[in-house]
Amino acid sequence: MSLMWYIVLAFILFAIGGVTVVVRKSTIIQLMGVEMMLNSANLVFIAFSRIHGTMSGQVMAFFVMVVAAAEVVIGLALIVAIFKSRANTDVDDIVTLKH
Amino acid sequence: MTNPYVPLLIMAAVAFLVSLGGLGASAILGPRQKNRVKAQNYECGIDPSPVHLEDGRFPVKYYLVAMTFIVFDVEVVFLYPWAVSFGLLGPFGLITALVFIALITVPLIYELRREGLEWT
Amino acid sequence: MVPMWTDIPWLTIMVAIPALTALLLAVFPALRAHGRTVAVIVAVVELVLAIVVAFNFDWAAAGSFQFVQAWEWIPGLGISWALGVNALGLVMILLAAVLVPLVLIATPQGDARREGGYAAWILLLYAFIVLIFSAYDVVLFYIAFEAMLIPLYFMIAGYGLGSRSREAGMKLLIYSLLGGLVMLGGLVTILGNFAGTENLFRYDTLSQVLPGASTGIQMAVFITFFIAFAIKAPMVPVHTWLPDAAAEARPGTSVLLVGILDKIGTFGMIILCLNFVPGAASQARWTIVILAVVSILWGGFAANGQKDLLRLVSFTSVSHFGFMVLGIFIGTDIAMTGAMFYMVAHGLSIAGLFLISGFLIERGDTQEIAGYGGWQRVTPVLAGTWLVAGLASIALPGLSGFVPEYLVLMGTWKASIPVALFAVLGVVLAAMYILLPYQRIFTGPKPDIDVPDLTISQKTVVTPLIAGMLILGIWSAPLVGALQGVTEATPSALSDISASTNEGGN
Amino acid sequence: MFLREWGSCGPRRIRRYRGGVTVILAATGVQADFTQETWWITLIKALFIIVYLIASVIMALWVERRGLARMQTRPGPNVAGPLGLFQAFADAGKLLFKEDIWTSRADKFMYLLGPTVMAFTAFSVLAVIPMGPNVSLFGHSSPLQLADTPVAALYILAMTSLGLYGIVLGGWSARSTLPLYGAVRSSAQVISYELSMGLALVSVFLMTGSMSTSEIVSTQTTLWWCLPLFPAFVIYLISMVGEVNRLPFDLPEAEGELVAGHMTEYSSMKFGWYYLAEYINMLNVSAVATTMFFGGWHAPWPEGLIPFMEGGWWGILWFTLKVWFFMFLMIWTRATLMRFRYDQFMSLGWKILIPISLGWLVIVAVQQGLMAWSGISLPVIVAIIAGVAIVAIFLISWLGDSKPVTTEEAEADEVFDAFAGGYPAPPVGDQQLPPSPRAGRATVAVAVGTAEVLEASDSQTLQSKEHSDE
Amino acid sequence: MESFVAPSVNWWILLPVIVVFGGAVIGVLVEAFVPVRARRTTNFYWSGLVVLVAFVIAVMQWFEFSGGEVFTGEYVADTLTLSLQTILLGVSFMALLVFGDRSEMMDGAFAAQPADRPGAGEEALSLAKRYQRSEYFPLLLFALGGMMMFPASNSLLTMFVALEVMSLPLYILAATARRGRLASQEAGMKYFLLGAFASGFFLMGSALLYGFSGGSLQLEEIAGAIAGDSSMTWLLTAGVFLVMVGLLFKVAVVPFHAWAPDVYTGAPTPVTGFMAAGVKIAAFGAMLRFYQVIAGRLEWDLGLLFALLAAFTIILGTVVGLVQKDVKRLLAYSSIAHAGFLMIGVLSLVNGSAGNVAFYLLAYGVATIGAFGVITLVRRSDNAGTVAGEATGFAAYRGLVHRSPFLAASMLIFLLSFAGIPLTSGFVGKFVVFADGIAGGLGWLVAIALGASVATAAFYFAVVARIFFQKPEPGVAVVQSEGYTSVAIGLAAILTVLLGIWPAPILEIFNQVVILIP
Repeated sequence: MSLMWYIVLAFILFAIGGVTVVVRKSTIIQLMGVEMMLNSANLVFIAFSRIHGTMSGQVMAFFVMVVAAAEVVIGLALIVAIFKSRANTDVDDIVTLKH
Repeated sequence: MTNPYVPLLIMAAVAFLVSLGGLGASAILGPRQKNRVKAQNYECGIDPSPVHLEDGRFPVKYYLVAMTFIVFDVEVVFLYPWAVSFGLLGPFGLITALVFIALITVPLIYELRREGLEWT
Repeated sequence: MVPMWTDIPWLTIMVAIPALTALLLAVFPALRAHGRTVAVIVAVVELVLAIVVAFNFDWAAAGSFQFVQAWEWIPGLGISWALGVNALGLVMILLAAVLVPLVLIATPQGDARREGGYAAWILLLYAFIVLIFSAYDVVLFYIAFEAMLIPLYFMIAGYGLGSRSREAGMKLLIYSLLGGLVMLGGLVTILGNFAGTENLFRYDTLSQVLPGASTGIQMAVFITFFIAFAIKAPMVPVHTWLPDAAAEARPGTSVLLVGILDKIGTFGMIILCLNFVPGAASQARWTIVILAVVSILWGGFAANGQKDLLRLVSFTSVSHFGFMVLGIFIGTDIAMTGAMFYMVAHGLSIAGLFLISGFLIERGDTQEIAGYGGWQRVTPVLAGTWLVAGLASIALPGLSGFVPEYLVLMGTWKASIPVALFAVLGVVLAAMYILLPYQRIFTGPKPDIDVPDLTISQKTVVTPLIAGMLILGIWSAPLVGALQGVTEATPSALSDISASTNEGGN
Repeated sequence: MFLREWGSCGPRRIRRYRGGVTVILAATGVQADFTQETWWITLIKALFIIVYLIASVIMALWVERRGLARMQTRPGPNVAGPLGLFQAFADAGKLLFKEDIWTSRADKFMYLLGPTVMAFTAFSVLAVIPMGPNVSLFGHSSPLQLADTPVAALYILAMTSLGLYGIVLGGWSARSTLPLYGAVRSSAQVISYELSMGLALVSVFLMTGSMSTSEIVSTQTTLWWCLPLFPAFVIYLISMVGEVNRLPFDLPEAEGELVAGHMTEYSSMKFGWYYLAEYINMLNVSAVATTMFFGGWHAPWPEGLIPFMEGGWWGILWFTLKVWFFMFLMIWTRATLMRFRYDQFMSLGWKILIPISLGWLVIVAVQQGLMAWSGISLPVIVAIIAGVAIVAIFLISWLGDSKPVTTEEAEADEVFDAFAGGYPAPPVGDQQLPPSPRAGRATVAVAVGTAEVLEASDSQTLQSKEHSDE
Repeated sequence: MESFVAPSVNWWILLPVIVVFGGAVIGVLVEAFVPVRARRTTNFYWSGLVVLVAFVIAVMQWFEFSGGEVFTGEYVADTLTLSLQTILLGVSFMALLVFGDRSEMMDGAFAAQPADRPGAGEEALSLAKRYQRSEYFPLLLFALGGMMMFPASNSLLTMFVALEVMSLPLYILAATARRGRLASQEAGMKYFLLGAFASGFFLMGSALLYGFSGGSLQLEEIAGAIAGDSSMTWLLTAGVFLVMVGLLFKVAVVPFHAWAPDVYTGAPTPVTGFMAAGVKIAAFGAMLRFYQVIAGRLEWDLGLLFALLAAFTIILGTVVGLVQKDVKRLLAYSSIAHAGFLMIGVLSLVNGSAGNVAFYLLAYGVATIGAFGVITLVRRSDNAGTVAGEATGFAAYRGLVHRSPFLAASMLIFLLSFAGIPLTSGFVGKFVVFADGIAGGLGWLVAIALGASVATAAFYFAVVARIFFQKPEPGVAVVQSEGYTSVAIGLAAILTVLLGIWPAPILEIFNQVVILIP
């Protein structure tokens, strides 16, 4: 049954993404994990869309892409803001001047 | 061959092999004289400075462009299917698409007016 | 009786006046400076109203609810603003109407505005007291039951004498809220099972609906209600909040708390538990009776062990509440009537004990019994009145405590001789816990202090109380007669749960 | 200008589902006929594409160097072979035989992946470009096109975008400052111009109702889209130059600033692929331009001028000629224009190209919609749209002029400038001296004084503004 | 060739949402075109107007459609939708008042320029120039629009989009606090990551349900597929569970609550209030619909699991709340406990429980906005009288009654309502929801909830005791609001008491809230 393979693959991707979010410390990597989860869901949608022959799954996939994009935008904005603040609190400059 | 993607796969395989082959050929044909200085990063002959990304002083404008791009890229992605089935979707599709374009234009106007796209 | 008179919503007015006055005092700080005066006036008005109601009450039908007036409040949930009193409720209201002005007068003078605030809280509490004794709807009863914790908490935590008054207030609050929320569980059970019934929570509806419910529901309702009331009428083992609260609070607060509020527990047991789910009550009867006896003895022993005068007084109450609960659940009419009488009598005597102890502490500056000795010679009137109140509380014949205790014991004897024997032991303990402290505090060599005896206003407070004790001790027949009517109207704790289920099963 | 009926574009399958939304499945068919295709024909075509591209690049190198030299009145390469023709071969061979240096700090895998991806994507794009109609190939009827799909145009865009990874990976993996800057600049630039490029193409899709390249070419037998869609064509032309990082838009590898941008740390064939891929990408975008706007493999307009040369193998000739036309345009541009400043370049992309292409798209859509559903005649529509467009342009320019700077400059005046008179003067009355510029960046910004600056939160901006104001 | 049929759209029923979103878009244009000095004011009043207009329309629609007329499709306008939208608009209006208040210090809760590096020169400059960004008004409107769509969504697609439209602006808003910028940014980040994580679950669940239903995302059709004979029931169970996980995340049900305390603490206080109230209302609305239409049919498979989660939520919110020493954190844990209480109503599946949950949400939302409004006005100050950020430690609330009787009394009312003391709206909410729980056979859960209510009362009264019975300490100042926050607090207090004393009309209205279960 070929459908099962799509779903199994999607679940594996989903699990990898989920574990990434939980385990990794870097926010950018976590963001990538989230994207992976969303896209694994997309895979399921499209697989089912083919099987059932209805289009709403593909429509949903489109929406998910948009939302994923929006999430990336906001995530990046937050990461940049935090990165700026944190870099500022470091005393990098002093270290740099030492050597 | 009715599936149009099989030829594309063949093309991809060929292209990939050629690109790897070129690299392999030069590796085999070229001389090999290792040298510590030669393997250093290029910076006009002085000791290379640390990579800028690591001290967090990368111009934030690049991120802004990236974010704006994502928004507009998504817009374009939506416009493609609409454009292709323009005739089928009828006036409803046209009006919807125009509203969509208008809504995407609002952030562009906002960004322009607030000089988010100024690089000076 | 003029018909028009019964159309006036007397009870609602009696709830509204103190509540609104309290609100006014809260909103206008200027008025608060005269808060005590305002409160006394309101209390007197209330007393007059209570008397008017009492005169219009049909004492011949003492067990039925009168002055019933009901408006739909939250019809979707079957909750209505329904007020009505039977003889017991009316008597309790009268008791409150007597005690509240006395407490207000007895309140020591101090910062006028602060005392005004205290008076406002008392008025708010007063409103809830009237509401709870005249409620004709369980949810209304419950709302007053819970809401009165707010003024009470502020009165104890904000105006307490002790250094740990906030903790004591919190303890009271938590215990009472626990009880209240358990009761809420019962209410929710009722609503969950009978949603949609019109005026579901009215007493008349409930007394028809509930006996028809399944045994499980009846037991659930009974247990949840009983736990709430057991906490309120401090029964062992959930009594521990009372000594703390009483020791930390002002004596005036304690009077209202022990003299009236705790009676809500026993009141609820009679009006709610026995009326609505008598079958369940009969099943739980022996457990409760044993708990009651334990309370009697525990309270008695604990009172004997106290070093703090106010704690001692509060433990005597634990013992007395044991008698009341025993009377309610032992299952004989005599005992039940006795228990109701006990509620009134105890209200008077405990008010006397707390107030006079308060006067004493005002003078002696300590709550420790050991800090006193020979005060009889310094303040003879104080000592005498304290003794009278104490003797009334331990049921000396001729004083208010005697008749009810006798009735309860006799009723118990009829039902179960061993229980009665244990209960009698409580009487012996009572003699010890009143007479021993009297001896320690008031007898002995004259101490080297110079304090005045009771002031005029204090005498004004004490006189009616002593009078009440005497009157009830000597001329108890009318009250007994009236309460007997209530007893007859109340199902006894011997009702059969299965029978009632069968009756109302369809 | 619908030259064909909708129906002729191949079967469109439509499904309705219960939600009430109708969705069109795989909307358009493909014009080219691939039914007789076999795997070895495909393989031959693939190899042909590679050879074609490499040969073209070598040609392009020569043409560019000779052409530039002619334009700059100097000889150019003229030693190796006749007219220096072998110079390009020599250069290519030299790259192959040079030492393969691996920078010590580099992230080795990514370092290698960069040029590979670059070359791979560059080679792959041409797969969906039609070079001619069906011809007989070893007894099989086969189009002169490796493959086509209903969304072939998406494939092109996807592949060009993927090429960006080659640049970014190359710049990042070297762990060196200049390549990194080059890569970041390049990615910002490519994505910016990709937008206007994509938007320019949308109007073509709208007119043809298809994203299949062979279908798009087949709609251009009589009229090339570059004429009716002239604005889109111009936008595409500009964007394509930006997309391939050519002068005047070659900021990522601006020699004066970044040595060679992302390629700085590469040598030998790794550099070779970058270099080659750049030229292949030029060919690619030219091929796309040809396909989308220039009639693809069709003989030059007007149709029938040279009918005997239309169709069959002639397609490759016309196609190659048209591609070289665009190639020459790019070389010509390089000789003519100076390199843009980065901010000018980004402004051009975001403030001019994208709004214009959006506006143009709206105009095309409205015009098509009115044509199809309102029954108004074409001249009237064009007149109305032209009027609206003029008013809109006027409005936009008016809005653009009245920048809020004026109000906020007034605010800026409140800050006391000790050097206003050309020499230092002490503050008078309520005036307050701004803190010393040496105290930190904030003070620098005070000297600038406009609230607009606040919105540019990046510190470099503040500094540069300071210089420009002084 | 079949042609495309344009869907017919009932614009009137969409009007409140359209007004809000349109208002938000115009708000963005205001940001673009109005001169810097007038921007904030313009957007403030504009947002208020938008919310009011939408509110009026929603109320009008209520009277028009309360007869039970329902429009379905992707967007369903039934009594549940309309009542929750009305509540959301009302609550948001109060939240807006708190948003717009800068207090007498003229600073407000939002960063002058969130992009500034905290503590850097840029920020000092922004502050010195009294620069103030005001994008948070349109952001609020966008989030509000999403919230309004959330309970109205009749398909998983709309629900997902609404979920994101609601959440994305909140992620940004959470990161824009004027003070405690690092904590605020961290809050935004945390909220974002966990929120996105949760949407992943939601989405995977939707995908599985899509597969199960045979190719539909509409709730009714999925429910129809459950009724029918199906082989792949694991798709259904897993799908329902995952979708519920996504929703439970939003309302902070254990074990998906981890974000709530940090985010509540770090976010600007007006945002915390808006978030706590709005997200709960919207997400519980959506959960009601989803659970009653679909998940409720799996009661035997998953009902107990969710009930257990509710129990853990109640217990954790209560127990951990007991040891808090910070008001914002306390309210965060209290909100977790309230989520547990609300779950009872959702899980009970009794006729009319939806309306009761709606009432609870109204009570909770109003009191929450008010309580966080109070928090915005209690500030730290030094000996010189310089007022700084909010003082949220318990110690700061000592003797609040002496500083501001109004705030003290209002806070008392809100805390009493949270505790569920009679004569406040919180009591009525608990009463009706718990009764549903009993009727729905969740007696044990109600028992736990009642027990927990006592414990929560302990921590609310811990605050009350400090407010009323302790001496004020130096280092704290109560600032005057510009008026807006005071109005919001007063309104919230009045509503809380009014709904406690006379809830009959509102309950009557919410009685009509039913979900059509296919």
